Amino acid sequence: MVVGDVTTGTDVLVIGAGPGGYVAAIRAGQLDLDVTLVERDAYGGACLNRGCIPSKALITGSKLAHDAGNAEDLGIHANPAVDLSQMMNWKDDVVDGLTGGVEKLCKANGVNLVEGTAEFAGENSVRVVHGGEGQGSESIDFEHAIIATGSRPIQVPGFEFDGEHVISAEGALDLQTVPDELVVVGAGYIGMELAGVYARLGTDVTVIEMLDDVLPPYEDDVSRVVRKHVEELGVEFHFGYTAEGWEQSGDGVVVTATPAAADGGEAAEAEEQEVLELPADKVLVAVGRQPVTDTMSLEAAGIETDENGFIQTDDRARTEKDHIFAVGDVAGEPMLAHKASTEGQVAAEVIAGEPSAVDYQAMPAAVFTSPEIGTVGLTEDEAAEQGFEPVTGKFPFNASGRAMTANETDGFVRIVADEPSGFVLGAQIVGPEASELVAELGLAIEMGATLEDIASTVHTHPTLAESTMEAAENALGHAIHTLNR
Amino acid sequence: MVVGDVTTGTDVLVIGAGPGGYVAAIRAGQLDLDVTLVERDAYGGACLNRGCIPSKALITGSKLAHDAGNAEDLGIHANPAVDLSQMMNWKDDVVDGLTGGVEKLCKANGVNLVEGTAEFAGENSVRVVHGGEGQGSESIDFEHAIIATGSRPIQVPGFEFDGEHVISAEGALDLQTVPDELVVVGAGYIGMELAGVYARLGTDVTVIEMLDDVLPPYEDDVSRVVRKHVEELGVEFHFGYTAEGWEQSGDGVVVTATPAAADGGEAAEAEEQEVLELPADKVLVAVGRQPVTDTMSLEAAGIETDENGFIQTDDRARTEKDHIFAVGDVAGEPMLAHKASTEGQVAAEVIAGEPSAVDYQAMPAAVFTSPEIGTVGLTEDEAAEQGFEPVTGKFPFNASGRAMTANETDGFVRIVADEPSGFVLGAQIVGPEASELVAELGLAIEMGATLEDIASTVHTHPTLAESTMEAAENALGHAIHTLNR
Amino acid sequence: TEEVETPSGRVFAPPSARKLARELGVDIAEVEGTGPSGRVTDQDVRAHAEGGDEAEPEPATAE
Ligand SMILES: Cc1cc2nc3c(=O)[nH]c(=O)nc-3n(C[C@H](O)[C@H](O)[C@H](O)COP(=O)(O)OP(=O)(O)OC[C@H]3O[C@@H](n4cnc5c(N)ncnc54)[C@H](O)[C@@H]3O)c2cc1C
Ligand SMILES: Cc1cc2nc3c(=O)[nH]c(=O)nc-3n(C[C@H](O)[C@H](O)[C@H](O)COP(=O)(O)OP(=O)(O)OC[C@H]3O[C@@H](n4cnc5c(N)ncnc54)[C@H](O)[C@@H]3O)c2cc1C
Repeated sequence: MVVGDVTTGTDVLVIGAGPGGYVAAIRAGQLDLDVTLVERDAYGGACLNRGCIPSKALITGSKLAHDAGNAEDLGIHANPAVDLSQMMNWKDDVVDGLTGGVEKLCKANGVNLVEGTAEFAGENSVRVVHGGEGQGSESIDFEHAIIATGSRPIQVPGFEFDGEHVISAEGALDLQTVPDELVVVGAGYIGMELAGVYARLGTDVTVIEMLDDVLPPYEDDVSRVVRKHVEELGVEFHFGYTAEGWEQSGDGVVVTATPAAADGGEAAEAEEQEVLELPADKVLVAVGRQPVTDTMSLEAAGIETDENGFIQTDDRARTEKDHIFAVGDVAGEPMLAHKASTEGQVAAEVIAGEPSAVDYQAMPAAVFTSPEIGTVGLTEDEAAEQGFEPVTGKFPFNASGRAMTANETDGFVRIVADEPSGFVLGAQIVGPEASELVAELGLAIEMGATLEDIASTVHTHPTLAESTMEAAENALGHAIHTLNR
Repeated sequence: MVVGDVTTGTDVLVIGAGPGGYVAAIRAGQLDLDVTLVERDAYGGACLNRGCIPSKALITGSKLAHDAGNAEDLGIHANPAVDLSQMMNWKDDVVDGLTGGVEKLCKANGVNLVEGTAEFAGENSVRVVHGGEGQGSESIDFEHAIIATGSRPIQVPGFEFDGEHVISAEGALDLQTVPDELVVVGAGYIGMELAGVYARLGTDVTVIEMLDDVLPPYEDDVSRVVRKHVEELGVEFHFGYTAEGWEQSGDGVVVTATPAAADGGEAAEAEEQEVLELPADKVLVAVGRQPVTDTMSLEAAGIETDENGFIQTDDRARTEKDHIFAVGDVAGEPMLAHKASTEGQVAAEVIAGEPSAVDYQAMPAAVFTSPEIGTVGLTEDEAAEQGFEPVTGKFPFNASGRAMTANETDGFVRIVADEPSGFVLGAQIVGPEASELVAELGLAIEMGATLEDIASTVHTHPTLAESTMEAAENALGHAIHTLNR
Repeated sequence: TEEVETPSGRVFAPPSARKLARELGVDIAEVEGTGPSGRVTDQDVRAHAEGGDEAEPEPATAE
């Protein structure tokens, strides 16, 4: 059936159904706005289909297999065999369950769903181009638009993704057999999470990183804990090296890496200054993500991107055009799903006339390595830079009864507070369930809680969360289960 | 060497080195009080030696073995063999590490450690009776005393613990081989945690419970989730039955159980009204714990116990004698380690002249079944009884992306709040990491946070803690990932 | 600020404010809260202790 050109109208047009867009659309529906959500690919965006969710599923699976195979100390003798394609099927089921759920929730909240690519045709209309042949095209006039087109992986010159030899995270989340050898370019959080997955499944993983450490945004004592673990899994690192190119060799590849420019610093000195030739089955490139602004004829809406390619927004998630909003990865750092959802909610609420704003005190972040990292708010240095008089309190998990019984004792909880007022400003956690533990500290920061408040809150024994209380007590100089400095 | 009678003096005498006593002693030391801690058995008390810690270690071990052996869905094929005595060695190492740590922390904080049984000789002195022969005895005069003598398991008539056929939790935490069959008397939290441990290790477990459900203190929809799981592990329940007696049979036992009195209610009707004869290797009796008040000649201090055998205290942890304090299990329900430690800190601080009081708004509790339970504050019914206008919000873990990727989707987070004010009053969580998740809600309750505060706090994606935020949003009528009632 | 009656005399105040009240010898149940939904803050406790509680001035107590 050939459908001719149709024009419809909507109050709120949302472009992109990732955690920014679908949350905006659902909230708009809840607020009784007439809302249309256009998605060109898959409901749930990068996060549900090729990001947060599939990666966490494989982390669970690979960890269970690895832990069970390495628990002789605990009296557990097992030699688990992993059928990776079966694990991928399970992962796919999880993804399908969630993306199907997103579609249902959208419909239940009255969101009109349109499949296709939305391209601005002017400041108040888009054309939706359908992928399929002969489906005609559709024009939608809108009062308000929310751009939530997300991000895609950065391509390194010479390493175009071919899904075969050179893969992105998306490819790595869909391998059907465990590679013998894998080269990973980039030691950021995505690279480290996936290096961990395959190392636990038995792959020989080699990581090439231009800088001199893993997880550059984190403080040294945090990233060190993760690096130690990943190294213990047998992952080999080459810091201060740039991936230069690759060649096919048999079924696999050989990746060439050269010492990075002088600013590789320490690392460049420490390592032998030679060109590396690294053979592998595949090379995974995970050097970062860039905003997607080239799919929707942005210029037709009269919106420009900033020097980093992001769409700039104010604290109401508004672009330079008052009626057009942008949320999520396309609207700037940090490129995190919950940041996208938060902004999505704000955009919908502002359109509905509510007094909402993006005014969180602290944006938490997690890395699902083993052990995990969870951070929120300010580091000690950042607090000092902002003019606070920071005091910190720390509690190591090797003094935690719960961590010992969970057989995961590496890492610590650190709380950063302002000494004169006692207000909690930030926390850095590395260790078991760090991603969950950080929630209490996020609430503490938002509530304006003091160290005293956390220290006086009864925490269940035996839990990892007691470590948070102990860190607060340590900052106050009277921790029970650790010596106070 | 024979030591004669010696009399020494101390500011603060602490009797019992469990989580109540050792924490009181450490805090007293930190406050520069001259403090002496007397322990007759092992540092760390019931909790570290035969309670919280060893049980959680075995829960970790048995869960890892069981999960790895039941993960074909995830593509993991393993048939783990468990060497229980090796697992017990690991558990013992964990316990030794922690009890050794307690001893060190006491010393580092200037606490004088005395081994022996402290018996009051008057209102201001104790005699310490040493276990060993020819060690003489010691008298200690004190200004203040803190009684922290804890609790012991209740013995059921006809089921005297013999460590061989009839065992307590302590015995169950030290078996060297996995029993083929185990009868558990009592479906409280200790019985359920241990039934789970052995069921996961392959034991056929049968539970006899007088009442008509598991985990009586919990709401039905909470305990139901746990019961379903335990039943799926193959545990068989006989509700409305009383354990009557046992006989030896070969190396094992046969336990007789008879229908409980009419007030067994429903359960008594539902089950066949017959006498049960249950064969097993051993019978574990876990019907509750009772305060220890018979080891220290309490009457010599002029202190009486209440009708339940507890020592009554006020909100400063003071007994009827102003200079004598009581903390922990011996001072009343809830008999929980963190309640003991909280009271221990208060007692020490009050003695030091600080304005401390036992004034928490909410005492969290956790059950480490699979899935876990974590609760804090009021249930909906309790809130209504106290005159609030409760509103609840719920989020099921089967709608949580993190729970799905962790392959643990049973259970929910429920938040109870006061509708007019929005203040969070309580939470009931059953599901993965419930014991940890409850920490954020404990802080919320102490801080006087509202539903809006929790809903507006950015929670990391993908985490289980997002479910807390969604439950708050559900109570407010605008959850994103679940339909609002 | 809107006043909310809380049943069973329960006071909604963070632990730090409750502790401050004990330190200053203030019965926190008598302090009027100015925080959200009537939550009692540190400042409310201090104001009450100094008799500066505007809504309900306290007679200065002899030291
Ligand atoms: C491997 C990996 C792991 C990750 N793990 C985490 C994690 O644990 N936690 C976390 O917070 N974040 C994680 N992230 C980041 C997270 O995925 C993103 O921050 C998040 O997806 C951003 O959401 P978004 O809605 O802005 O964009 P996206 O999720 O990228 O969605 C954008 C959507 O817009 C659609 N689209 C684009 N252009 C158009 C158009 N013109 N018309 C119609 N549709 C269009 C796309 O098809 C896409 O579906 C991870 C990312 C990766 C790659
Ligand atoms: C199997 C099991 C699992 C449990 N799990 C949990 C859990 O997960 N979380 C939780 O919060 N609680 C748990 N509990 C309960 C917890 O162990 C107790 O609440 C806690 O130990 C109470 O601490 P306490 O200091 O009051 O007493 P105890 O820990 O009982 O310590 C009392 C100490 O006093 C000593 N003593 C007694 N009389 C004298 C005397 N006259 N002179 C000198 N010393 C004396 C004893 O030897 C003992 O060491 C569990 C209990 C059991 C049995």
